[in-house]
Amino acid sequence: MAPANRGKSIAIIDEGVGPYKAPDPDAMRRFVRDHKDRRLRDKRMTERDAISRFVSDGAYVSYDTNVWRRGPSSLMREIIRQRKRDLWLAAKFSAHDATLLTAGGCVSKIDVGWMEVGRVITEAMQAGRLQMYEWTNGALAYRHLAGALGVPFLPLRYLGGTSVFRNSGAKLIEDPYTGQAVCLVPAVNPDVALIHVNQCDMHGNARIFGPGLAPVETAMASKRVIISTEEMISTDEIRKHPGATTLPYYLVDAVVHAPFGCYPGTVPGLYRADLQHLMEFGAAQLQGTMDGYLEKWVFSVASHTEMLERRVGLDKLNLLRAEETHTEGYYT
Amino acid sequence: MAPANRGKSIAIIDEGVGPYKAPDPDAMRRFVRDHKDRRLRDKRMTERDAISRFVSDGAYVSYDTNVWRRGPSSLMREIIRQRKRDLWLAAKFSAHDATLLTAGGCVSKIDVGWMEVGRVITEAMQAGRLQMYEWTNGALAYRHLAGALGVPFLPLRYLGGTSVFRNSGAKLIEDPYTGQAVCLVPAVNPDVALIHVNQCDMHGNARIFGPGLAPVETAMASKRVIISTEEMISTDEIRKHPGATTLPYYLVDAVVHAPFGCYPGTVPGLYRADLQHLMEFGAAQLQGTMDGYLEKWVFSVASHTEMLERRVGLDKLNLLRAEETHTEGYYT
Amino acid sequence: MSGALAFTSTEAAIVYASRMMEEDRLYFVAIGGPPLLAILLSKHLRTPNIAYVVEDGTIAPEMPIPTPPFMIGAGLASSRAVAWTDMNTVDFHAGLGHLDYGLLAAVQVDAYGNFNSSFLGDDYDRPERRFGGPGGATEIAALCWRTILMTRLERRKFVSQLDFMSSPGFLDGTPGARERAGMPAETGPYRVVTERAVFGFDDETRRMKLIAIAPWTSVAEVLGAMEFTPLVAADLARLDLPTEEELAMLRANIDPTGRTISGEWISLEETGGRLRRADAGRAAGVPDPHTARAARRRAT
Amino acid sequence: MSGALAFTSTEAAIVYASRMMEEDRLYFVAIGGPPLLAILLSKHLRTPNIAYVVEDGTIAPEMPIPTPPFMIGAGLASSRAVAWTDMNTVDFHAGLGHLDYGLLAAVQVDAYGNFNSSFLGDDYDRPERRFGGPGGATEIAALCWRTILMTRLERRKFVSQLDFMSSPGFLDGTPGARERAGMPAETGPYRVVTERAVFGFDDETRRMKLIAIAPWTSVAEVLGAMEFTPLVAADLARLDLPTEEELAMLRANIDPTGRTISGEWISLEETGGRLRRADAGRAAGVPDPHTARAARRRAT
Repeated sequence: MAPANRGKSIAIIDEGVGPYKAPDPDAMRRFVRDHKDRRLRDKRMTERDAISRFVSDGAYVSYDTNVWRRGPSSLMREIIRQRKRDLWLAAKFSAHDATLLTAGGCVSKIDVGWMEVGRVITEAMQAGRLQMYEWTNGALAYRHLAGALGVPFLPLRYLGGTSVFRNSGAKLIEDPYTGQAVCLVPAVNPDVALIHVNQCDMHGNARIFGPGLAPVETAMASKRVIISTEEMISTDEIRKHPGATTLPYYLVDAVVHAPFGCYPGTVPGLYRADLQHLMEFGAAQLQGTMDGYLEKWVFSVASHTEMLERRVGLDKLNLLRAEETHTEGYYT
Repeated sequence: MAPANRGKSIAIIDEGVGPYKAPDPDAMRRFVRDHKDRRLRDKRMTERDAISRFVSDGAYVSYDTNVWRRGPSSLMREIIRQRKRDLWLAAKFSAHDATLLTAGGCVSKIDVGWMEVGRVITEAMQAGRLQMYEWTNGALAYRHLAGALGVPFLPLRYLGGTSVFRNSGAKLIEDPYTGQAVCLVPAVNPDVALIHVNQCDMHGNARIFGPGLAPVETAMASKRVIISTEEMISTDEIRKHPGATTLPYYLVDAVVHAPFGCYPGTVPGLYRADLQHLMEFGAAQLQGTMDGYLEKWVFSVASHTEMLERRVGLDKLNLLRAEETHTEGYYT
Repeated sequence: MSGALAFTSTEAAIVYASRMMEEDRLYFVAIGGPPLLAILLSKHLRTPNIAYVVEDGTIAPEMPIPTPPFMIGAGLASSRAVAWTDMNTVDFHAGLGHLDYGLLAAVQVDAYGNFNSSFLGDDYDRPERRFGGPGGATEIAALCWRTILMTRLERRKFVSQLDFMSSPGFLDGTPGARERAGMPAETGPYRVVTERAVFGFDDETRRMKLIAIAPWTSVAEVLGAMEFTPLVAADLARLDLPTEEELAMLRANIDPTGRTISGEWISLEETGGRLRRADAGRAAGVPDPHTARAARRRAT
Repeated sequence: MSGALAFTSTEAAIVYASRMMEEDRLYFVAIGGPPLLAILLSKHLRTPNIAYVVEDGTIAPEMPIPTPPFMIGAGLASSRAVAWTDMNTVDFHAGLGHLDYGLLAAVQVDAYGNFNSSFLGDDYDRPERRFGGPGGATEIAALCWRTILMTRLERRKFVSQLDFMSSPGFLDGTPGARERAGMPAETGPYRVVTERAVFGFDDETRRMKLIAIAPWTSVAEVLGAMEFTPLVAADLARLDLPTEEELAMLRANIDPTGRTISGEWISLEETGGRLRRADAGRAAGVPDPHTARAARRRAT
């Protein structure tokens, strides 16, 4: 049967010229079919195993949220510890996590929405070691949504006319339904997502409490998903409250039990951020002593647990828990 | 600055030829700006006021879910009672609600995914009183998502090649990112959404427990949103558990307190469906006595409350509650 | 001769579909109907670790047995799921390739596994008979890796030309037809299951192929009950009769109300190891003189 | 002469922005920074019923005062919200037209209200100074009905040509420029607020227009602190000094750590009803002989 409208077309008004991770929904599907599991399997492992198995050099890495708040800080330190290289980060409302990974020599590209920027990032760019690609927080979250929907692109109503558009992979087209201009942005399917959660069972059924950036879209869009969790809970508990589940098991590849996994940031309702540590980091960046900072907090300790024991200490940990007095909406 | 790629275009491979409610994101925005409220306002009203104020003849009406499960049955009966006319329904996994509204003479068009179909629908079509437009459950839920995102269309990877596509407003285009064929479906912004929820405060902050079709997308996409709720709760309770909120107040126009609002269907965890009533409905349709059914259950009673009192009775209501023994995940 | 000698056409189809369920796989079904029953039957008899996702957003529930009456309107049907999401979310999971099999019912099916759930007649606006609509079948048939269809074997159901293509099979059967229509690669119909015959699809031509029949019927009878002529596998398999165990589980626990499993009764009689329909006269499709003889040949 | 005589440039900008907040409106802000403080100041002093949505998906929270230190990493900042959603969801709410005002900070702004939050320099890949990036400002500036920008009044900030356009104002100022770029109709920048001047935009030309100045400065001084020349309103308004009440609330409750409100100190002295900067020498922008006289004229 002949198409009713052969020959019609949609005008591309303008296109950005920036490099971007190209979408390939069928490749994502094949990966899911061949490398992910539909059966309930025990996915618990150490941060070392999770990072070495699922984060390879050159990988496109997305995380949620950031080192200041409910972010996978312990997994990021393990990436530095294992000296991963040439990573491409999705910094959708990132913090100084991108700075740490860059200082660790792990990063060569960053899709940026917003992130903490200081000497480390600026110097890496000026030295040509780091390439930034400008997006926005919303556009990056939205590109992850596109990846989560399994489609190659999504339309959106901003970016057009800006320098961000000009340097991006976005396109401005004439909408075939309204005749008005509308932007398209390409889907992104990260090679791996790092997501820190409040509770998770051994299979990867995970619960997140509180507002978030795009944990669901990020997990769905990513080929591999590494969960770090404050608390391990039973699958029976998961099944008793299915409405509380944020991510179902089949999206998840690894479950790392990591109490204080966001340290020095906060997991609201559990522990507050360690402002003293954040100042230590800030000073190290200003004074150009990031190597010393990394040696102390990453390389000189074998694991997250060892860092907590030998560098933070139980008294500090107890203090951070005790001073997070506001638990309403999270655990009460 | 001259576009880098003037003259490029995206091929439209094929287009459906069916009528559909055309998307107009800017019209939706203007409506929201001029007719919806950003302040916390007491929106409680009777079902009569809600329907007479916000459902006009010819309106495109969407609802979630359906008369069998957590649907806005009392609001639908009020639509029939007020003899609304020429409605266009979005039947994304509908039940016999579309049949009831058609039997009541309220409906002239249905976008169908799936719905209960019997004599009433078939005869209305054969008599030319009812026009159906074929979509699918997913495509209708997805068109609501497009409406909720504020964009004119979304791409999806099905419909192409089918008779559904041919008779729809979908388009098959060559994806400018992968070069592969991909479908586009137009957004829908219903004139009014009817959504039955478990709990709601006077401002419209609403909670839904259990799986759903697309309550969030439907509420966001619709110009007017009428909530019927099993239970009224305080805004303080809402603020104590922000993570439990399904819909924020500013999406909502009316809050109708309607215990047993889904009757004869179930609200899981609260009351089971009244199978006896469903058989009465089925028999009325088979025997062509829908007028009698509507007289008994709609026209002869002034309100939902009166129907519950005079047609159902407290004993039956208590029984339906008592026999819904499974509350796990909803209220426990 | 093992197996039951009396069951409904629906029971037989459910049993044959249930035997195809693969352990550890994830299935996508609509809310209620024979496909869901086939999954539940297999889950409780053979494959405890299969999981299913329901169109309403329920992920991997553990519905207790006996199942609740009016499943489609029972909260218990969603109980003990690992997650309660919504329709779009589970469709996205399918679109991402997480859903191995879609299990679906069809009103009409053609030689390429395209099917109709919308209406019968020549005029969409004036249907002779109108059905519920595509439901979620179109997305499930497009986005899951493989689709298993369930229907009755009747001439009016296995047609050369669908009255309406609600959902896609291999479309016109040409290579890449689904991809050209915008569907994901390497997907499509896998099996069509009926009460007395099971079909697959030819890897090249994408045409439906008869791969197994019940012991009480014949190839000729099966072909006689179809408007188009499918390919016939050289190594045609024999479908063992539904067992008493399967039927007992189905009737006592999977559909205790009997509402869904009702259908045409098939009563078989055995004489000297020969199996035939006691009610052959009421057999669906075109009367086929060879039936009894064919069945006898196959049974010996 | 009422009002305080010593405050920081940031405090002044926050106070002036806070006075623009309209009761019962819904605002969209990033997590932390002067815009959020302006909203909190107004909410606690003048407009208890304004609500705001934060980029992280927090809807209409009621943050207690004194506000927590390191707000961006404090759960308390999201407390008593009516809903906790996510970034995409609140962006969609803005896209649907529910968000009246976006309140944003800018590094560089041009005559049409386009602004830069990305970097300073000629080469994107080798920035002289790199900033955090557009954040959510691009979507907020595109999707909210009106945008209010906050920045310092300095020549290097009010530029003829942005080093990089992170977020849109009226683009090139031609009619329909935003719509042609794919943005929603009837949206755009509304005000640009600094420590000593407030700007609007001309309805026809879309060019920035000076509409109010502080009593201790002059039009000439303001224009001297800008690379481009804005229009000047005929009915130029006078910005009352920050009041002791506003500054007390700001310092004690809205930013008790003082981290965000720190900035250049502005100290004023009054002699015979005449108001001038005691530290005029340190005034930003080009030294302007007319300052004192102009201020005197205006103050009398």
